[in-house]
Amino acid sequence: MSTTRKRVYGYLAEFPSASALYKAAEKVRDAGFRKWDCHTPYPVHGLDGAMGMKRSILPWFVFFGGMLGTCTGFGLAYITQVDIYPTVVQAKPANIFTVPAFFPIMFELTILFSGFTTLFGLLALMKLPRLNHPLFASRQFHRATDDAFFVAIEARDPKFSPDGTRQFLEDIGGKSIELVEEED
Amino acid sequence: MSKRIWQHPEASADDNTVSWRGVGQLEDTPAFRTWLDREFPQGVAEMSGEDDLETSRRSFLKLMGASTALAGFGMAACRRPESYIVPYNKAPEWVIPGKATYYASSMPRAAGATPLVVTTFEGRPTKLAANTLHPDASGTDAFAQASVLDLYSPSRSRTLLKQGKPGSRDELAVVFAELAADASAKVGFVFGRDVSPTRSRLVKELAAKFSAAKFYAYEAFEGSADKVLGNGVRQVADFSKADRILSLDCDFASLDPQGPTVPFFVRRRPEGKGYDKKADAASMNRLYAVESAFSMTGGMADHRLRVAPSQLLGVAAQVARKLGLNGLVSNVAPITDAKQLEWINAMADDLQASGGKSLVLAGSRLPEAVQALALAINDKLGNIGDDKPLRLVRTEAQDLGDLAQLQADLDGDVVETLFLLTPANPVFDAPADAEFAASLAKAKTVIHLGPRTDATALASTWHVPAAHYLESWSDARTSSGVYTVVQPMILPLYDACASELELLSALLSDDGKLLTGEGEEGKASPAYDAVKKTFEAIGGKGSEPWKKLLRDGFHASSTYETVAANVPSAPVAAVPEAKGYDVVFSTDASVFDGRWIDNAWLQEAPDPISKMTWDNAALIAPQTAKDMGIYDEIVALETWNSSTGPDGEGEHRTGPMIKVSVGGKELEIAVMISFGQAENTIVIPLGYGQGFDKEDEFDRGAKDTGTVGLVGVNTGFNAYPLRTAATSYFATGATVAKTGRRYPIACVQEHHAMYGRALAREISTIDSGDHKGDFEEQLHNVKKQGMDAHAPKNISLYKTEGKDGKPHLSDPLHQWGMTIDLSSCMGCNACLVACQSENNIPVVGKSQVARGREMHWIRMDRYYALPGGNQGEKENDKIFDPGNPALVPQPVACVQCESAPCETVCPVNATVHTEDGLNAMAYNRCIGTRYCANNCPYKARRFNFFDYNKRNPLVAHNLYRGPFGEKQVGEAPHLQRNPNVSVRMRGVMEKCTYCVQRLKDAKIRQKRGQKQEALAAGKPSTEMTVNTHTLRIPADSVRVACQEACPADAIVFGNLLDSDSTLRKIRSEDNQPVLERNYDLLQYIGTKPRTSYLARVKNPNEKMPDAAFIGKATIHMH
Amino acid sequence: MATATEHAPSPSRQGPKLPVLEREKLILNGRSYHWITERICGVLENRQPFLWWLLFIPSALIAMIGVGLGLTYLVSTGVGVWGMSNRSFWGWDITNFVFWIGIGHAGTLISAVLFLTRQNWRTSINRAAEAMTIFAVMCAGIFPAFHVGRVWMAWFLAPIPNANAIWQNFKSPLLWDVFAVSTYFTISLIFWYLGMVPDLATIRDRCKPGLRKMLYGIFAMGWRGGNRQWSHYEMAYLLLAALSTPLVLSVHSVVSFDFATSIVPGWHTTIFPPYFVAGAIFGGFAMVLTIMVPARTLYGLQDLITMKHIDNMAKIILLTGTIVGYAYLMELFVAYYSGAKYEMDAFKFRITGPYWWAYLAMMSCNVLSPQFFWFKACRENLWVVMAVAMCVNAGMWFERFVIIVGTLGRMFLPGDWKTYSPSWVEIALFVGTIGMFLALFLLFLRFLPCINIAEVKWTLRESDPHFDDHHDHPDHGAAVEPAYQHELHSKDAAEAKA
Amino acid sequence: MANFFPRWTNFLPLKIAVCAGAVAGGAVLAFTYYATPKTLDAGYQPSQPIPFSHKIHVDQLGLDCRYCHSFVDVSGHSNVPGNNTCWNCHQHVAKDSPKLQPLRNRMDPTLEHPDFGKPIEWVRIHKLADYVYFNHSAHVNRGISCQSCHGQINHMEVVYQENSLSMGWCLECHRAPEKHLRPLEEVFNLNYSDADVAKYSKDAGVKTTEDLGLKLKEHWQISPKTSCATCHH
Repeated sequence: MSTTRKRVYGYLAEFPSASALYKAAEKVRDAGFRKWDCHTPYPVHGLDGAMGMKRSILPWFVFFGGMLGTCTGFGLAYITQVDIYPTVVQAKPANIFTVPAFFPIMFELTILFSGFTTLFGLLALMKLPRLNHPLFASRQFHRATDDAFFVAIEARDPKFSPDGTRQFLEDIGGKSIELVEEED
Repeated sequence: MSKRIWQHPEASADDNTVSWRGVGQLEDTPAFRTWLDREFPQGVAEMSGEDDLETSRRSFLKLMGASTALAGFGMAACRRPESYIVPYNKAPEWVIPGKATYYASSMPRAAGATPLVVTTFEGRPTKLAANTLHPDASGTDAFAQASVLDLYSPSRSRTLLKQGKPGSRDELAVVFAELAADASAKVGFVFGRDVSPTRSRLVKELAAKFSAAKFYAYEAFEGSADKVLGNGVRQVADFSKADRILSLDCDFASLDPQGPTVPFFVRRRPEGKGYDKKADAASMNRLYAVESAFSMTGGMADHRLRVAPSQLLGVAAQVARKLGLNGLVSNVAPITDAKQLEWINAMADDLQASGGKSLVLAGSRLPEAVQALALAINDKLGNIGDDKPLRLVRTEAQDLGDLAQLQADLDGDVVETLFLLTPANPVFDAPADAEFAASLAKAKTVIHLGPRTDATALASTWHVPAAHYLESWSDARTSSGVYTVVQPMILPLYDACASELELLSALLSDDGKLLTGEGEEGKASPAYDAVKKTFEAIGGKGSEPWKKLLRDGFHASSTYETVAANVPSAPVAAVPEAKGYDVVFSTDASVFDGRWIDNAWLQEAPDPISKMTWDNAALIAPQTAKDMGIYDEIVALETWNSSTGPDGEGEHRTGPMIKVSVGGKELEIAVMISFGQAENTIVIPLGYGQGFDKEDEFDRGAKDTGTVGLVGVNTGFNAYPLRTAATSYFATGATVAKTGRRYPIACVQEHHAMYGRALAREISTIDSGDHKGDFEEQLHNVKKQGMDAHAPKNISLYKTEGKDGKPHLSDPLHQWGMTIDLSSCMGCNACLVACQSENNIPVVGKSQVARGREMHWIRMDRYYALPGGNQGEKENDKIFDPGNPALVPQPVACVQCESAPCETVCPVNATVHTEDGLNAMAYNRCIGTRYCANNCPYKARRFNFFDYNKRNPLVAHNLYRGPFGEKQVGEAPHLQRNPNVSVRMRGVMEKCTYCVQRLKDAKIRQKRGQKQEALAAGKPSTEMTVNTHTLRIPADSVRVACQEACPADAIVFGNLLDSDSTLRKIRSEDNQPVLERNYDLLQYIGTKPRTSYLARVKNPNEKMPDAAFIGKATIHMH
Repeated sequence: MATATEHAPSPSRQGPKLPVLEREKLILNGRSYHWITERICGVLENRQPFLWWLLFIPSALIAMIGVGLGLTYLVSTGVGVWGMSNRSFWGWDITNFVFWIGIGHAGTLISAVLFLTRQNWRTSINRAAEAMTIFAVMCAGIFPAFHVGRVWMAWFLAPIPNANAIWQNFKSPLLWDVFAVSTYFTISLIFWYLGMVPDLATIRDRCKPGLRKMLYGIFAMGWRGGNRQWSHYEMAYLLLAALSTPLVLSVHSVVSFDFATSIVPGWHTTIFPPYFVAGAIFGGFAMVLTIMVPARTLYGLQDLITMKHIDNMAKIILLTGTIVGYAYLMELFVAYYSGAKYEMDAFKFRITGPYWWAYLAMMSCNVLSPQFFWFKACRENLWVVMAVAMCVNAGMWFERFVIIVGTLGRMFLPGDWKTYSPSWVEIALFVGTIGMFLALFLLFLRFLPCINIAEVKWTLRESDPHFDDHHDHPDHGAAVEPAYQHELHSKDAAEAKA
Repeated sequence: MANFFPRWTNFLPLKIAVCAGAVAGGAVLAFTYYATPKTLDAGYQPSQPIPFSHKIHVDQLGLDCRYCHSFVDVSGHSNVPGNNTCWNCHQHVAKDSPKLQPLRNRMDPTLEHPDFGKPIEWVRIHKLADYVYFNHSAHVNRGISCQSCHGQINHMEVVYQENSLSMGWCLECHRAPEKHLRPLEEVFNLNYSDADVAKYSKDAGVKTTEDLGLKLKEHWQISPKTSCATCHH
């Protein structure tokens, strides 16, 4: 740890179990913090409510992505098969009645486009990839992916105060409270 | 995937014309070889000697490399390699680059010439078709179709040989000069059995010039006609006049022609030639066949009796006896088998009842006694005469000695210099006991003229490569004697080639100078002068008749003169009682007597009966094979579970080998089961086994003899050593021993029965009391045979139309369709080979055929059928002869389904429908998923598993060497290719498209004609009247390749929209059956095929004991 | 959530106390979060056992020879080096394709369908099953791609605007296949990768700085395990599962359309899509067992992949095997009932014709062998489980062989009947893909977490944020004993009595 | 414990994505433009062994196309004239032109040149793939002019390929032939324009060549096919 002054990221506090974290999260939420997060090795169910988070908007992205896929599939098939160059195969019509034959591809493209929107929508919502993060500089944060439960309250939060927040975390049962600073 | 560049007419000849093909052009005859050098640098031209072969290919590659490299440096080549257009230096008259030119010619053959129309592109003959104007036109057979390939055959003889080594022309010139100067030379000439008026005229001149000259004729399969009928007399059948025909082992429909065949087949149709009459059983002829193994003719028979060949005389004698000719047959033992007797007597009654309108034909290779009886029977029945079914004619080929006389003369030094001009190969195919080779060695000089370096060529002092009939001037007569010209389409491809007439002319000239191909300074060949001189005597002087002859190909008012029959009266000789097995030395449908051994198309064309390719085998009836101990069980025609036969299937198929001993000679040969063959008879086709190399694992003969090319090497077994002069057609008293070895067999059809599926349908003209009704009712129910009796109607939810509401098959002018009349189709291979030559179909070789990869677009299915089903059910015990099934052929090519299952499954739109109803195949779009072919219910699609066109499939294992394999360039018949059809590369699917190139060409021609007509009328083009009639091709004017080749006229092709077309008598405008006999193959799957079939009608005689079992191949299926 | 159902009946509810059996634990021996991390990461952090090398080196060699050389020879020489003919245009190529693509179905199915139906036992096996899917689809893709006659023209299959102004035929089941299989591969890959991100972060966090850390770090994308990430992540996972479920059903349906939409007797049946999907699940689970049972022993994962997992999979195999058996019989009935000669014969010839042995192998492997799983003793005996799984693997291959080869050799016209047999090139290629599959799977075990670390932790009882509340309100009526063991005990007791 | 990845890596993935997208997009655009027959084939203008000028012969001297390409309305292939066609005039005209030396070498026996009697190898300009069967006579006899495919040859000093001759380009006309249809009398008139229309139609509504084409299409029942077998067999 260097002694030069650095920008403070926030406090990181460990909690002994998922239940403790859950209860702590409820308290942080009730205390009115906005810029904070719980870091857990697995998704703790119900934590969204405890943190006061809204349901993810990802499904809307995917819905429109999927619709785009359906339209692409239909457009691709219809335009090429009926409009541009209709070919006569097995006496099947080359007009709107031939559309049932396009369903498989419309379906597959729906799924494909949905899949891509899920992937890229998720990355956008999670703001990943982000390889460098102040939390990674913490001595204990690596346990967040193993067996530790953390609450991190950011300094950017208007309610944040260097002492008050530390005290608050201690009060709700946080252990190993650490001031996380940004590097460089 | 490409036409080759040099096929483009732009890149064609340089100086002037390519060939002479008419009198008008003779003046301009070019320096052909210069042209050839330029035109085909990789091709035949440079390869005048075997040594050159390798170097020329290498230098070709070098040249190609150089030009590519140069192109790479040029600025222009930044964008693409330069290619060149090389126009003629002096454009020849008549040649229009890119357009086919057609010439009438003919193919000389022993049974009478085949009149032909030859298609040429810029001087290359590519395709043969029957000359339909000719009075004796009767389609073409597979041999005629395949003969064009011989012109370009890589194994064609191309150098002069002296004692088997390359000889010099000058040395030969000395021989000729000496001979020509020596009027007392002891010279002998051996011709074939074909008749050439010019040759006959020259023979007379030769006889006059050379006082000691002797003349002979020899063919391996010559009959005893001269002995029975008289010197130079032949018989010609007119089948249109014959109501009842008895064939005594005479394959007159195919391998043993007795006259034009089409009239016979036309009378197999109850509706008449144009299908325009009401079906009438009385208009049909009735064919009785007595034979030992199935022939094409026997397959057509209404009643067929299978007897061993040694019994044939007994059958003939019984007929004679029944007709009161007892005196003739006093020596022949009567038939004792009551069933056979009943059969023969009933037949004899029928023949007698149609006296004067019946015909008895004995196979021309049968012994004299049978032939004599047949002649006597015909005479007794009043069948002989000018307006009778049988005509005896005198040919010009008279006073020719036979092989025995030749040998006597050779042995007695009567002949010292021998000209072997026969197309046969006497050293190989003369009777074994004659020991012809020994006699030949006694001659001082033997000059052999032939297209191959066969055994005879190598045994002769001199071998002169023969010019192909498409390269030489000659003339010939058809079976009835119509004078027919043989004109060259192209100069001989090789310097050394000479024609028969050129040799004879050289001898007749004072200095004996041998002029071949063309004379000096573009003068015509001496053969041209000789033919013209002969014709002047027949057709009159002046240029008009001559021009007409060249245009039409024949001189109509010239036929043979009729002679009276010289009916034998002495009792015919009896045959000794037969012991052991009879061995028939049969004529082969692929190699004939062995002369076509190097023709890849014929070798790969399956035998019409056995369906075997590339080989011969001993054919044996199932029961006899079991009796011999070759099989533990009787080999069944059909097994209930479609299991593989005891010999395996596909690439694993092998035949057990046996040792056949007859007359002290032995032959080890593979066995194949042959249904419908007489018991105790072994049929061995002749002509195979001419040469072997290190790839042969069966020690079938001497290796690397050089007597056979790459195509014919290692094919089959040579049965000639078993054959003696006395047993030239069949031998008796053979014994058989198993050897335990097995021989791989490549067969295109492994299952021989229809397995309860009414595919190739048959009906009978009589009511045989089996609840199937009379002729009319059976006709009516043709469409309801088999599953079609109870399959529901096909209903489609789809409307077959496009976005604009226009129907898919929108062409209002042409909608193509085809029908194949199974009543006429006998199952020969003419269509198959014709298709191969028209559509650039590659040959794939034996191992690929065995794997099931043959490329023929037409698959000739041949089914055997027993009335009670084929699984030896109880009813079969009741039938007349359970060992004698009916044979029904069924050619299957792409049927151009209107609702084609192949199309919808192609992911890349490579096969789609055209507006005129064709199932088009875009080779260049195909990526080769092969899904279309799986989904084709007719299995009519063929896949290029290898680069058959680029890699030589005939070199062993070559295809599997991929890029390291030997290439085809320079060694394959590229010049035969049809430039209007893409040559397919590996990995693409191909199939029949109704010769779409011809259809397209015809349409374009029609439109051009319409324009010229309108403009000639002097009207502005904007006021031209254009209607359906001006744009539509005249009815039946465009003919597809299989159709024009068919010797049975069984294929009708035409425009469904044209009410004048023959097709419309059979099929309606909307592709529905009109004729009662018409049915769709696999109708229940709803493919709506454009090719449909006409059921076969059998016309049995109610009084015959087997009448109730005739025409029942499919009628009991449901 | 295994523990959720063990909650006591609500206090308001009165009545007789019913014995509530605790579900069997998915993770045995009360392992901690850290133990799980250690155990799973240990697989890839420790030295590989000797057996790994013993398997990997031959597999990789076989793959290189069979696939590498086999394809080189094929493309340079032509499809003719295989055994097909102008009768049977497909043979081992499409058989192998359908075989591999079928196997490729279990992974996504386990991940998606079991996820949606909240089958938590999936967590121990889904990662490996998904990896298997990816590798199986890769093996499968080789066959349709290279079976075409002109591979270099295969780009014709892609709808790319071109100067020829010609397009694909969207009515062709093969084109549907192209779209379905490539979509399936893409989605499976996304699903697999997204599921791995938290675990990659775990490994990243355990790595010392270096290349390894960099690579895992890049692929973990900076995952921090914050709930604001988890929230979206869980939604994305749910969405992908929801998308994959119909996808996985559609892919094998589309593959079955290759046959079902044709007119070939024996192919042209409406039963094919469900029958193929059931077969795919069947074959896929068998392959999961084939691979996981040895891997479990090799890496000592018995506490994570318990006998319950194996028992569940065996039951699914029994169920789907029975469905498949039903489909086989129904096919026969439909053919008989159709009254169509060609249909009836197609099945008659399959059973009794030249390929009767394939039909027999198919029936005994696919229908008879799973019947062992009716017996608990068989389900618990790993040797029996492995034997049945191997049988099913072979049986599913034979099923495709029967459908393709057994049909094409005997279609409509007896004149074209000819049997097919494979060439050594086809055999080598198939063996090569097996090698490739194994090699890839071994590499996967070597470099990636073979069990979903985060999700396995989540199945622990204490992962529930209300775990402690639960202790606050103990359920007095519940016998805290695994149901499975309870059953065993009562059986023992009964036996003891007797 | 410090961050393993430096801070700048946070934007790296985005930057890479943007760059890769730009490169891929650029490659697609470049390929679309350059790798199509429109760019690759059209404009091909090789130099010929004899710099024959269509402009002089057709535009100034008024030779009909068919004087040299004599079989264009008879055969599928439009022939390139043989040397004797050139020689007909050029043994009398422009006798000394050095440009014509290759021709004289080939045709004048008195020169005793080694090339005597050999053809001239013209560089091929318009080349279709081998599996395309284009038929000249089918087009010129139904009112499609040389110009429709070959451009204003009569103005070309050195001939170049005017059109891409790609399948898509062929299809354009096969779907809407009226743009190119003209009276048969005008097929070899390379200067045909709207002004000529009045000669053929008294209908005041028909003003442009396309109007006339539409009428002709109907009147002559012209319905070009677009199915594969039209050109590929």
